[in-house]
Amino acid sequence: MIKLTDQPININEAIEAAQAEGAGAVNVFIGTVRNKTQEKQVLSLDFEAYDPMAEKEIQKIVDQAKAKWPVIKAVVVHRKGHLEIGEAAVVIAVSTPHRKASFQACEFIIDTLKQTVPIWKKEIFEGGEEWVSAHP
Amino acid sequence: MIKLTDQPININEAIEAAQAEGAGAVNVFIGTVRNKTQEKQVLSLDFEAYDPMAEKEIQKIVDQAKAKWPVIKAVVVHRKGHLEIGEAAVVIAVSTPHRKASFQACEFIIDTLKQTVPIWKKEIFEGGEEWVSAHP
Amino acid sequence: MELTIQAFGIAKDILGDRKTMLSMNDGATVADLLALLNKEYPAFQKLTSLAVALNEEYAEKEAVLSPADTIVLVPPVSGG
Amino acid sequence: MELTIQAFGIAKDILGDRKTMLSMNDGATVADLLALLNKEYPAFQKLTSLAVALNEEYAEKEAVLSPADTIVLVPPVSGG
Repeated sequence: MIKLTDQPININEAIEAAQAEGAGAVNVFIGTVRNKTQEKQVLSLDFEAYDPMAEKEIQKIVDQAKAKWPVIKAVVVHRKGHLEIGEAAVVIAVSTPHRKASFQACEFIIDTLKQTVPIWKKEIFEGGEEWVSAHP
Repeated sequence: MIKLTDQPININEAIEAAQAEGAGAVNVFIGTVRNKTQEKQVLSLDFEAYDPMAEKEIQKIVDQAKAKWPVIKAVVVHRKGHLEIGEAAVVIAVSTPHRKASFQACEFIIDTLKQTVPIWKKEIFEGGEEWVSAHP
Repeated sequence: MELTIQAFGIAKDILGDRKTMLSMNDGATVADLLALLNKEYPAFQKLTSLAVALNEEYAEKEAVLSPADTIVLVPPVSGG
Repeated sequence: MELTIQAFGIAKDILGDRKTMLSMNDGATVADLLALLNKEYPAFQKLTSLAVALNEEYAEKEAVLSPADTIVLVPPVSGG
């Protein structure tokens, strides 16, 4: 399951969608909005996504993960729109027969997602805002 | 939070207990009962725990994880008693400021738990049962 | 030819709009588009990177543009 | 001295009960207890390992036993 949503992510639903017969392990990664980046106080976040391409790129990452590890099911849900501090921006859940692969595949998916998927995060500060990673 | 319970594990509750201000990442590991071990069909499982020592040993592992990584909160819930196929035997949730440490600390906790915590798993097959890992 | 360029994130802020029309010679490539953008909108030169997607796939610099393509500017991504 | 030994998992199955009373000489160590168990219950020799916990902590082989201790046999663990 791959989903972009402007509603709060239902973590439980994502985990249940990753459960599978034959799975002995599920690894789940939840990325949440922090109240600080370096020294600045973040008030909230806006995520913008180029939806059709983002979904395709996520699917490519899941396919790569399935080629590398015995992934039974992989679920990737990414939030878009306006997020408050503490809300989940992304939830990834991966089931595998044994535990080591569940950690490796889940970490591969989040690491690669951050490099290739066309989603952009804008941090909103007191008196300003900034697209994350836009400038060196 | 460290808990041994003979009731089904509430995964959502475990994850919520690991959430924390300042956390940008939560990694969750769910170990579930598989329907197969090597070639044998597993019907169900029984977990036995030496409760007071198990809780102490889990606390030691959590303390070690906190010494190695910037863990904000760590939750370990282990089931005991009778489990059916597909039920969660263990749920570990770890929050950290950044994602890499959440994966590393969570994997360290489950790997070490399997080596040191006095909990024993008995697999029940058609016409037999066996304590896991008891014999070489 | 007239090309419609879509932009997201900071690229949208630099262009000032989600969609922008640009005139380019027939046979223009992704590299030509980036050169034009860097010249007309110098703020693009300050970005960590700028990729172009054609029809929902990352494009090579040598790819040739056509008015029929969905052309999207992809500034540094920061999902997750 | 009379010692009460608790056992879990396969160790309980081998002893046939959760708690077992054993007579040992004063000053007996964990190593002495394991030697006695291996002799009286040869099934222990077939285990991958057998540890002893004293008062809820893993004990060294040289640790001296006392009737006041909570003595627990810890066969190979398999949680998670």
